[in-house]
Amino acid sequence: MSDMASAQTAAQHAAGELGQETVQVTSSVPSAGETPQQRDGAKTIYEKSKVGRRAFMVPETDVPDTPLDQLIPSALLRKDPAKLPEVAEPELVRHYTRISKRNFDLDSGFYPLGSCTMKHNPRLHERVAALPGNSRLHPLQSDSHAQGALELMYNLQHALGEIAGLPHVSLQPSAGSHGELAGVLLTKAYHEDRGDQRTKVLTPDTAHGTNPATVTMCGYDVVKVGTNPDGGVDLEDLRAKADDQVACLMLTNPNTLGLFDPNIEEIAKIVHDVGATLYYDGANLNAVMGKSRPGDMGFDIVHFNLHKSFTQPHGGGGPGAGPIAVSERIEPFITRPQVVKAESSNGDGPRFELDYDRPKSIGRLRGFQGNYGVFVRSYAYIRSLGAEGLKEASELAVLNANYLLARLKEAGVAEYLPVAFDRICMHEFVLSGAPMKKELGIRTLDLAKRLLDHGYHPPTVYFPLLVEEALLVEPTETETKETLDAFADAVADILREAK
Amino acid sequence: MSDMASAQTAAQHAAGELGQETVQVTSSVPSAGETPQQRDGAKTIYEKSKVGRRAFMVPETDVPDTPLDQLIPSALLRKDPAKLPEVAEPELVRHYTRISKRNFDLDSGFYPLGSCTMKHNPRLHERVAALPGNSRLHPLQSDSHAQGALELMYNLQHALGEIAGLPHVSLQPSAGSHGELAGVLLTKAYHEDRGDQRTKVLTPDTAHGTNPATVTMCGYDVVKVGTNPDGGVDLEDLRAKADDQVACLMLTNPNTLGLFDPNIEEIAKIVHDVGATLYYDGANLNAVMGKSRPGDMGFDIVHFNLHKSFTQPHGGGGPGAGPIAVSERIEPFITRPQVVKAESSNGDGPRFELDYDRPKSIGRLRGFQGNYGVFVRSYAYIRSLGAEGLKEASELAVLNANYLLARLKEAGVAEYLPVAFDRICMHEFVLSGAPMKKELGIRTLDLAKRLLDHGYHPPTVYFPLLVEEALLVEPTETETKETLDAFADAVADILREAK
Amino acid sequence: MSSYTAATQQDIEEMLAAIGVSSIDDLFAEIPEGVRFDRALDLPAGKPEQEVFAELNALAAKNTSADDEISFLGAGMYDHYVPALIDTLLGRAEFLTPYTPYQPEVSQGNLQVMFEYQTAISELTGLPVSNASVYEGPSAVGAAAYLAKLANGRKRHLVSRGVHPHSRETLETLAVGYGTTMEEVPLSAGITDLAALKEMLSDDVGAVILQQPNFLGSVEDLAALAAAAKEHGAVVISSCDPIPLGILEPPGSLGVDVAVGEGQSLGNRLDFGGPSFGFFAATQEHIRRMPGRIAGETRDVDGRRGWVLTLQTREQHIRREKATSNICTAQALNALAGVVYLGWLGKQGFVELGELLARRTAYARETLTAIDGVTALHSQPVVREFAVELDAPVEAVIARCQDQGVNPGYALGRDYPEFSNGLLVAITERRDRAQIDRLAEVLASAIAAERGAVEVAG
Amino acid sequence: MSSYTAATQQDIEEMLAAIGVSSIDDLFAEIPEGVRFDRALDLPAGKPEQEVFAELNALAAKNTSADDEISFLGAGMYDHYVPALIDTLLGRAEFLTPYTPYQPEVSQGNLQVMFEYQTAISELTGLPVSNASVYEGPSAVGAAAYLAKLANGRKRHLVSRGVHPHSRETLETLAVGYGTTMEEVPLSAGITDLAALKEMLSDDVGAVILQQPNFLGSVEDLAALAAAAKEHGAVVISSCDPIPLGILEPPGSLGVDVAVGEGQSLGNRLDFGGPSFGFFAATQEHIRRMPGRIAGETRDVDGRRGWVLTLQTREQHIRREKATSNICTAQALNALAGVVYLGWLGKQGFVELGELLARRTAYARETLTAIDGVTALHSQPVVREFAVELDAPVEAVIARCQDQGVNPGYALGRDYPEFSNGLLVAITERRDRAQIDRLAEVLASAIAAERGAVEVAG
Ligand SMILES: Cc1ncc(COP(=O)(O)O)c(C=O)c1O
Ligand SMILES: Cc1ncc(COP(=O)(O)O)c(C=O)c1O
Repeated sequence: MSDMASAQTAAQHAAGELGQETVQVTSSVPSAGETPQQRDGAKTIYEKSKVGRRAFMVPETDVPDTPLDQLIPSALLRKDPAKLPEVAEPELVRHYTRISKRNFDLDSGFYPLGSCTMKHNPRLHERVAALPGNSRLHPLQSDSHAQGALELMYNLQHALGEIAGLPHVSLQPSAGSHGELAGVLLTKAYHEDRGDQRTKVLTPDTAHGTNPATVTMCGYDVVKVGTNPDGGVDLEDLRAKADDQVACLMLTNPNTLGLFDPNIEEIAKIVHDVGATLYYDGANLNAVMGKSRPGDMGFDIVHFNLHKSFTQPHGGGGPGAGPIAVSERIEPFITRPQVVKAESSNGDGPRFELDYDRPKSIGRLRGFQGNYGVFVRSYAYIRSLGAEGLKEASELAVLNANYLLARLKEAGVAEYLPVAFDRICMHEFVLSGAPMKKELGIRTLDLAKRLLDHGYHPPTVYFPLLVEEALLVEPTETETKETLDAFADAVADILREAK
Repeated sequence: MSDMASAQTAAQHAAGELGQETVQVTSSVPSAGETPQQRDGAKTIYEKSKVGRRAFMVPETDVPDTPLDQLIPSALLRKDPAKLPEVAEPELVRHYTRISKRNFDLDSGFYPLGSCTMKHNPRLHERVAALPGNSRLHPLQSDSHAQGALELMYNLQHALGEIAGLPHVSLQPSAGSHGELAGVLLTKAYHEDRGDQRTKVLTPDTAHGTNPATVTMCGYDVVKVGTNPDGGVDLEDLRAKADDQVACLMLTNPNTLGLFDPNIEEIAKIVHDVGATLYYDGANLNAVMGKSRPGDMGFDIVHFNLHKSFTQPHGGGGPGAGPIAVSERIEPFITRPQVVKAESSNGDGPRFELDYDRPKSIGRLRGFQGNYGVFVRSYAYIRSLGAEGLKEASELAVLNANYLLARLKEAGVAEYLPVAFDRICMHEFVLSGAPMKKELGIRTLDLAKRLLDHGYHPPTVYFPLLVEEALLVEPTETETKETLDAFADAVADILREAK
Repeated sequence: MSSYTAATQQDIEEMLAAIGVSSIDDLFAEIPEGVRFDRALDLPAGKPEQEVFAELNALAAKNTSADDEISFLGAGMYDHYVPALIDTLLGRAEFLTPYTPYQPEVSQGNLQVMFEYQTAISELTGLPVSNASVYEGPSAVGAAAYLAKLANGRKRHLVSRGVHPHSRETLETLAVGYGTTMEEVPLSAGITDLAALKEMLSDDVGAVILQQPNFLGSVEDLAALAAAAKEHGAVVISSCDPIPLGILEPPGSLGVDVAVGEGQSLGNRLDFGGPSFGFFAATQEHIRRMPGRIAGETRDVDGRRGWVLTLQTREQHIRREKATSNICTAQALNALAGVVYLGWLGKQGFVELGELLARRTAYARETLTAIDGVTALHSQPVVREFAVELDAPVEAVIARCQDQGVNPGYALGRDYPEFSNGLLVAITERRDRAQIDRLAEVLASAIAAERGAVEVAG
Repeated sequence: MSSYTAATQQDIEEMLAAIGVSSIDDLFAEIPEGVRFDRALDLPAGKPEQEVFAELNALAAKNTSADDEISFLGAGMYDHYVPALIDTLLGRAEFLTPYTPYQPEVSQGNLQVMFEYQTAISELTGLPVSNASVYEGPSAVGAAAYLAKLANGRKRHLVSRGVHPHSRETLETLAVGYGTTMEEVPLSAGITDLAALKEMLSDDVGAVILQQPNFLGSVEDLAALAAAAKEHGAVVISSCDPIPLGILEPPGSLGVDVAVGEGQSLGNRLDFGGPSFGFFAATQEHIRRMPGRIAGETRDVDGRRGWVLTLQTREQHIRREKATSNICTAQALNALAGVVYLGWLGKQGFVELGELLARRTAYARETLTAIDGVTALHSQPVVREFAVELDAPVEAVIARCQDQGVNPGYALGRDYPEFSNGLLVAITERRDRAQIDRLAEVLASAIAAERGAVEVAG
């Protein structure tokens, strides 16, 4: 999600001087086994090196011990070895174990980071992903020796297509933004195939930053569409801007304000009427699984963030996966290879294959078949929950968000942190810290820091840009009512203490 | 190792009132993601329960759904369900993750707990132990379907026998004390087999508490042997007490003072001359692997603590394993079953078997074949290090201990914390806090607490009992010189601050 | 070769200089020449991690694990599904690597785990006091017998023939140390013979030792057995399989004084028999005779709740030789798996699991005894395991089944010559109806083939 | 069915009351009827953990993994040994579960990891600036081309035919968006044809894109190629296999401006192709055009060292459409594996590993080309992978070898019709001499059999 404003420019060691600015690290979380003095150091693994130490032992040279320059011309050989660390295994383990304790993690506390869907990461998923048949499978293994993997991918394609309400799925993109890239390139291919050269892509002013960035990378101009007083797309503005130069409208629904746009059918009509495609940024899909489908809303292309709604752990910034689902008219252009199912002639049951023979395909966006390890986890999740469970997850995500919102509307909070759009929200909602800033002199960022002291990861701050001093709160369905209550109490306490 | 004196009697919830005393928890380590207020609660998982919550989903009843009382007489059926927690998986994970952070662990900091050999736990060992061929192997699988496991056990028996210098090994005992139990029962069987009824077992006054406890459980009387001014066995006292009623002398060498007893050959002679056995408590084996062997010193029975010298992680109090190695004369009585190697007649190579046919055996001390998962780890360790590596481990353990001792003899420390016996130590050494207590008013326990604040696990305190205000320090070979230096500096700092 | 050490040549030289010696050998000078080990250990050379992995991987591959066949083996350890979160939690360095919690300030996590574990065991067994774990099942039975000895000093201990053979053998071994004698109470129709027990009982009996369900899978009438024992003041000890305690009346409600058992089936792997844990629970009157450690609740100086080891002066400190047991390192990590597993099952799930197993066991018993050549060994109520007798050599039948990828169970004849072709079949939630049907199919044809073979040979 | 949720019926009712609605459906009332989804999703019902595990275990068992055969497959991903400590560290919730480090106070661990990772990549590539990871190899090549486009605006990009086919295809796909065109520089004798490159170069060429070693395993003369490109002011981009950088001169020292590559071989699993990570390093002049995140060192208010994300306003904030890339979620956890792996190898080990692979590769090449029916496809220096041509249909030969438990490598003909029976053979430290000899044996007999089969058929 959006970066916090305090992440200021600072020097990158290896990058030389970029100008070193002091960042405000106003609170810090102590970790077990470390004193303040020790933390102070924040020594890197390089600084813990000592010449001659090592962990790795190289296997014996069981082939002729030919001098290297007889194998490779000396000019190509490295002169100065890379200055990698020199440490023994115990130090290596200790170093990374210790610094790990300087992170806040989802298994230890509430993490209501809006737009990020920090839901529980079931550990079954790690177990199945680690099975040697998955984790030790080479990506170029022949189809006939990778039937289990291909079947899993095929089944996942089907499941995602059903959830999106769009029949054709490519699992290839590596994250949400990569899915966006695929989607806008597909749009381009679609128009060009029809001999239609378009120049613009529309994005609402509430959009996530990756949307306009993607548009630019695809050679289109970004045109912003406004938001109406209810937090939805400003239909007038949309109508005004939707012309035959518009290739696509990129939207998320519910949008980044956590609101479902009730005009979605009208929006789709406006966009389709000018021959443009409608793109669904799936970051907020966790609100509507089994409740409403982007395909049914009129979207042509959808991306999923498997690291959001489908429990791939975020890993401190990845890996993720950003599969896309598309409508019939987009299908010819979809990335390749695709996993297809062939009924075998000999009655052996179905056979799964990688299909490269897709002449109109936009091609590849990366190597191999995508982030398969992520597919395994998400597939395990879908198999665990099933149709009912997915729907229930969305229902409870929305229930949790509305409950937390109700709690935060209570006296003592709402005066300083009013909800930006006072409607039933979906899986998340936006508060505005503007009154708090004005009346208590506290910025949203200060509140965020204080929440850290209370043991909570703060919500997303300063996004969406539309709302002043925004605080975007997404509790997810896997939190208990008790946790939500405690969080609401903490916010109230902080405001009380500030008065 | 020995319990800290401050671990006072307190009430056990389930046990009802035992008298609640306030224990001095003078410092505490904060953990990431938790505020002091939250920690305050220290709620149990039971207190986080809510009726109707659950993690486990029971598989479908795919057989006739017969009412239970038609299968089992109602009188035998449970009336009130056990009050187990009712929580969903996310809370369960979070609860235990959070409380885990209230532990000090070896991967995060120096842990010089004397007599416990807190050396690095290589993670390779966890990987090989978890292989399904090991972790999913049923203990009653037939020998022919468990050849890998039996071969591993056979090889481990051989390796341990070689390290001990005693040819016959049983892996069965579950920890050091269990090995002691086996050893003293073997002694008893040995004497009784010769028609010899003996009544006493000798233990030095420096012995670990498990030694006398074991003796009692085996129906012998404990007779204490004194320590001479050099920290070794008082030979005069030993001679005086060694008579034909003595079944055994239990000894560790190096002893719990970290000193190698140079009179070991004489001790062995005295003991053997009265027909008694000599038992080796292997808790301190980490000092002498490949340097000196208990069998060569004259010991009849040795136990190993695989969770000390052989890297089985301590797990917060187990699991461990306490294999024993014995001499020829003890062998007929060894626990059963034993793993034996049979050359197969059909030229298929050796076959490994569980041999139950041992008529003089003392029998079993537990179910199945022992803590096999621990054997896998220790075997991996032995295969990683080999003969040379094991020797090097002991050498560097002794080097690290002597270096740390040298650093602690420096001005400002030795006046208050003198070494109890000023000799070259082995893998550990004992300081006495008596002058510190007298001159600075600080007890050893206070020093221990202050070390916690500096990010170190304190050494063992108040053991061995012989030394006033004892501090038993065992750095192990896997710590760096820098860590030892920093620890010595921290001790000096603490004393300086106390002045 | 690796020793996971960091000392470089330079480090070593600096350290030797600080110590004031000139070589590492000088540090070992105290070892008399006669006992110095001069040659290299006769062990293979060390090798890199990847090669050790490859070697141990190859060894493991020689074993037929419960992943490689459909296994109905039980007889003390059971193939229950271990949820993945247990791996994750047990793998945390914070749980995996610490020593026994001697410093409460930095061990509150482990101490709280112990406390929660004890509470769970008390709930399961219906007994108010639990310790923080002992080694495993049979040695727990042995430890219970020692408690009885400490409690009443009587020397005759009676043990049911329905108790696990490993437990009975362990009792025999330890009795030599305790100075007690073990006498076996026979079985009748698959359960402990109450009449025979009464016959054997007298006021010199210190303990009566039972198992629930017994080794043949039968649910014992603990109440009746305990009542008989109590009449003579004997301590009643029962080993219990914890899983069926979801549906069976807890031993504490039936007159049992000490309930112990093997904890493997609570979230622990098979591991070829260990490590797992033993649990140990007793009535209030025995609290000061409990072996091992007990965590208790306390308040710190600021009045905040905390946890400590209690009753710890017993061992190793003041009255060392008067200790109630010698156990020191126990099975904390395995007990952690146990309490996490029970929390995962939860109050309802624990009951539901017991019910499922009882129904599947009934189905399996019915299905198997319908096979020509298979008869029930007894008709007592069963909950997760049952015994049948085969009309063919059991070991040969097992081998035939294993060739078909099915391990039908444990051959009873190894321990019970009176049931030479007895087979003990265990059911877990991983053995579904299809697998039970497959067992029936394979077993039927193995028996038929074996009978044919016998006829031919005959 | 599970949704990992905790809300009980009572919770739900209380929450609805607090919200002031009467049912959950009321919360979805904003969804217009026309787009409400009224039926159930056409997906199988959910099931308990043990059954999901069993299903996925069965699927995984249908794959032939690198545990199941001796595999010489490479071509972009390699079967290196991943040390166990990586599993442990990556499994820690503290690394596994956080989001991208937006709150520096509670993300110092991840930020420091990024910083250390960047340093390692700079060391490997000899380039001063590294980002904190991109998706993977080929898309990193694509991102580099975008950097070139931003840097000089030129539209002609030249890409060597020695670049991985997946990278070339990705470049083609993205060029449509960038508004650039891709032209292929041919190979000659297994390496990029310098003369042809010079021929194609002119001042409208924005980037020259190379790979080291190239897809056929040849070590390219990067210095010469880069010099030619530089004469025309083109940005020189090289994709690099990180492992041979232990022994090969780093691209930064040879005139390469942007070095990118696939990070899988640094401590990541094969995972059927992902997730792994892409690395991205460049010269100082390109720092403000780098895609993705960069962690930098800073001081906090008390003057203590700390770490933050730098250059972050580029995306998503101020100049959103001017962003240098759209990447957001990257591959932090995989990059962590990379830096831990490099720390594990260490300064010396990294060199030793490169040397071992070079020697084993030389041995393998010699051994294989001694087989009747196998010839070297080129004679360029190789370091971890090499190409041969078979005198028999390569796909059929591979199938025969796989039947013998050996996967001999990748069939080049799929991507290079000109080498229709080419085979690309990869070596790692896991493939020892005995395995190479076994490959030779199996390959020889497969070729012989295939020739026989062809003759018979012919
Ligand atoms: C609304 C929205 N769109 C797109 C993205 C980009 O997704 P990813 O980080 O998977 O590339 C995000 C991520 O936070 C988002 O919140
Ligand atoms: C000297 C000594 N002997 C025996 C033991 C008992 O070993 P275990 O804990 O493995 O039962 C210990 C344990 O600390 C010890 O230090």
